[in-house]
Amino acid sequence: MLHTVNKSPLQTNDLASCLGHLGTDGRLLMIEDGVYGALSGTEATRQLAGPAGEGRVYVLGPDLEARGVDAGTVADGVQVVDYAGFVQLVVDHGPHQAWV
Amino acid sequence: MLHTVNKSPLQTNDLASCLGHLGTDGRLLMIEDGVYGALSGTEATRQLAGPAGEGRVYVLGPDLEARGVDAGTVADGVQVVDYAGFVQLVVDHGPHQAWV
Amino acid sequence: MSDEFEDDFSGEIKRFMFVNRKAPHGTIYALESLEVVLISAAFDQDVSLAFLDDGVFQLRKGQNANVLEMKNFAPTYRALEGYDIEKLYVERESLEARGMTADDLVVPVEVVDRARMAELMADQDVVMSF
Amino acid sequence: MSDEFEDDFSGEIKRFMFVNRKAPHGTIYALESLEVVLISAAFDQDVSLAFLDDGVFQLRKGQNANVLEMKNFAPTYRALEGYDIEKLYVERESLEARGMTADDLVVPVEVVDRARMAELMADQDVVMSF
Amino acid sequence: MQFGILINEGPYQHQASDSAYLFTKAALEQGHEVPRIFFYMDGVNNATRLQEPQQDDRNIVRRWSQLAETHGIDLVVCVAAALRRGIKDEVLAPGFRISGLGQLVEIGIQADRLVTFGD
Amino acid sequence: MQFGILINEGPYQHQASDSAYLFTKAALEQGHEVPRIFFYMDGVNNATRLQEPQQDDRNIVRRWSQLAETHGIDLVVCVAAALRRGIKDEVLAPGFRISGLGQLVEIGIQADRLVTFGD
Repeated sequence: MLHTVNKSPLQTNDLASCLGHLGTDGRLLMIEDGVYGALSGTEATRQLAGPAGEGRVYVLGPDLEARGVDAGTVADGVQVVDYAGFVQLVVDHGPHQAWV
Repeated sequence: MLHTVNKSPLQTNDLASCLGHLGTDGRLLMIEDGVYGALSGTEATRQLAGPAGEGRVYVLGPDLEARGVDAGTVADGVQVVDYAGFVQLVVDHGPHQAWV
Repeated sequence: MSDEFEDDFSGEIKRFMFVNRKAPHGTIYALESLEVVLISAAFDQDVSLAFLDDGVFQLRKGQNANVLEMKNFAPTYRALEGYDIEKLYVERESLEARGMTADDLVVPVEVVDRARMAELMADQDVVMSF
Repeated sequence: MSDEFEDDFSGEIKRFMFVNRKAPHGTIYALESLEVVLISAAFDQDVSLAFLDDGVFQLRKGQNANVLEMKNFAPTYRALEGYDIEKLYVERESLEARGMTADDLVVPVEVVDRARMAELMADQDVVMSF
Repeated sequence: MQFGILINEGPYQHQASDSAYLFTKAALEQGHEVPRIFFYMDGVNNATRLQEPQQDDRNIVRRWSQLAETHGIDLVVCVAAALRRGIKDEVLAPGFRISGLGQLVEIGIQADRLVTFGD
Repeated sequence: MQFGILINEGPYQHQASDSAYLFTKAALEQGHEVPRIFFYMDGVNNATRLQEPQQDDRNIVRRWSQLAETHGIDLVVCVAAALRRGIKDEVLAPGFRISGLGQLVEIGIQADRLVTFGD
């Protein structure tokens, strides 16, 4: 299953709740204001570390760039994808669950 | 200053941030989904305890009733007001700041 | 509460889960989730509802949104059984964080822990999250 | 960016604070806050801006919302000085929680701690919170 | 006392406009004045006369129009926010008018209190 | 692969409808099909032809109409959500039609994936 989170982890509990339900095979893609979860050196970095280390955490590049977060500086293990990559994640790991 | 919080403290950090800026004289009124902050025995109860003990924390009764929270069971020190009470709080303690 | 009926729809059966994570009344999400659930009943799919985080407040007893001049839709959850929608899962950790138990809810539900909820989610064909 | 000008408005001077707590682009709040700030300049009030919580992201350098086909309004904060809007307060604790410092921001600001921010808020006549 | 009201969200989706209505009604009942309500961002969607809620639901737009008529409230819709959302004179409900953001700053200055409802 | 898209928020206020548009465009460019986009709750506000954004801003409604025309996408607006928000046939932009919630469940069944954008 592909989970998307679109809220900042500093403002809501959506990322934390999603991570609690990611299971052993789920993938997480952070989009919109959710991309702040990819900032390194924050509380979110620690929460994400496990699944990120397993290559199961992604962040949407255009949303990073819009917000001035350099794709080269995201937390360890978080993979940057574009919209085509977003589509491919839904194809490969669907169904999709939006943690709105 | 009268501060209002309209989000659940279990879903967002708005209540926590508001409490961090209440100062020594500010009043807090919880409205809409913010009224869940008045549930006793939750994490919010602990956060609110200081200003509630000083009589500076209020919750909007109609929003409690709509959500099935008995006004008699709210956390210690939290005062229940109706819309007329909301208006009076703005009169007595304005300006108003909405922690939207 | 339905806009239409499509009883004659036929096709494959999919596992549909409606995930409810928001408190009622502050936004329309909870009400509109319920509307889709009711419509889905006409399509003979394998429907389940999940309530977690603030979504558990949707099922809280004693709600009376009429005091806000708003629709009081909580009683409608009790009608789901009549539509053969009987899989209602509520997350234990979410209830506990809110000082609630299954006794505080308007309908009988299956209380599951977070790990089990994650398994149930992963087992769906279609997830609509509100 | 303004809809109208009211340079001839005269009256008492109030202390207006615009409180910005939301990240940019995910919602329109940040952009629309800036629109009101620019209009307020024409009214000769005592205007200040507060950035705290995710609001500090509004001032982050290097934003380029054009990649989303959206307006890139961050450079407009640099125009505020030309409107004599010079009181920009940014909360230190909010910056730190996001791994940021004043060097990461598009404009010079006054970094204040939470207690000072609370004092500044309490000292206003009108607060518009976005 | 004079209140200005700012509404930043549309009807039905968020409770903001319900809360603003109940607050305004209570303020008027207590003898206060509400000279102007300003509709900003999605708040402009409170102003369309085309809306037709279900029979058993509240009619949010009509409530505003009636309150404005009874109490002489100036219901102002932000022109830029309205244009980008398709709220124009041709769909405006009674009592609403479209104007600029200056009307918001002005009521902020003139009223004793500005009360904000949003998300 | 066939995608159904669900949009629950209106244009400009939230990024949801922008994200949905960019996702849909990318899916089509990769050779996938998007037979239907369903607009629910405030999402129905994406459908008004009266909207007129500023010159330097994107035109969200027109983008949908053009995408639908080029790729034969069925843009369905929920009737109950639309009625209570004043979205009616008389203000509908090209390519949109108003129908019931059954159209959402149907695309959920028929498509390989349902992708949701909301707040």
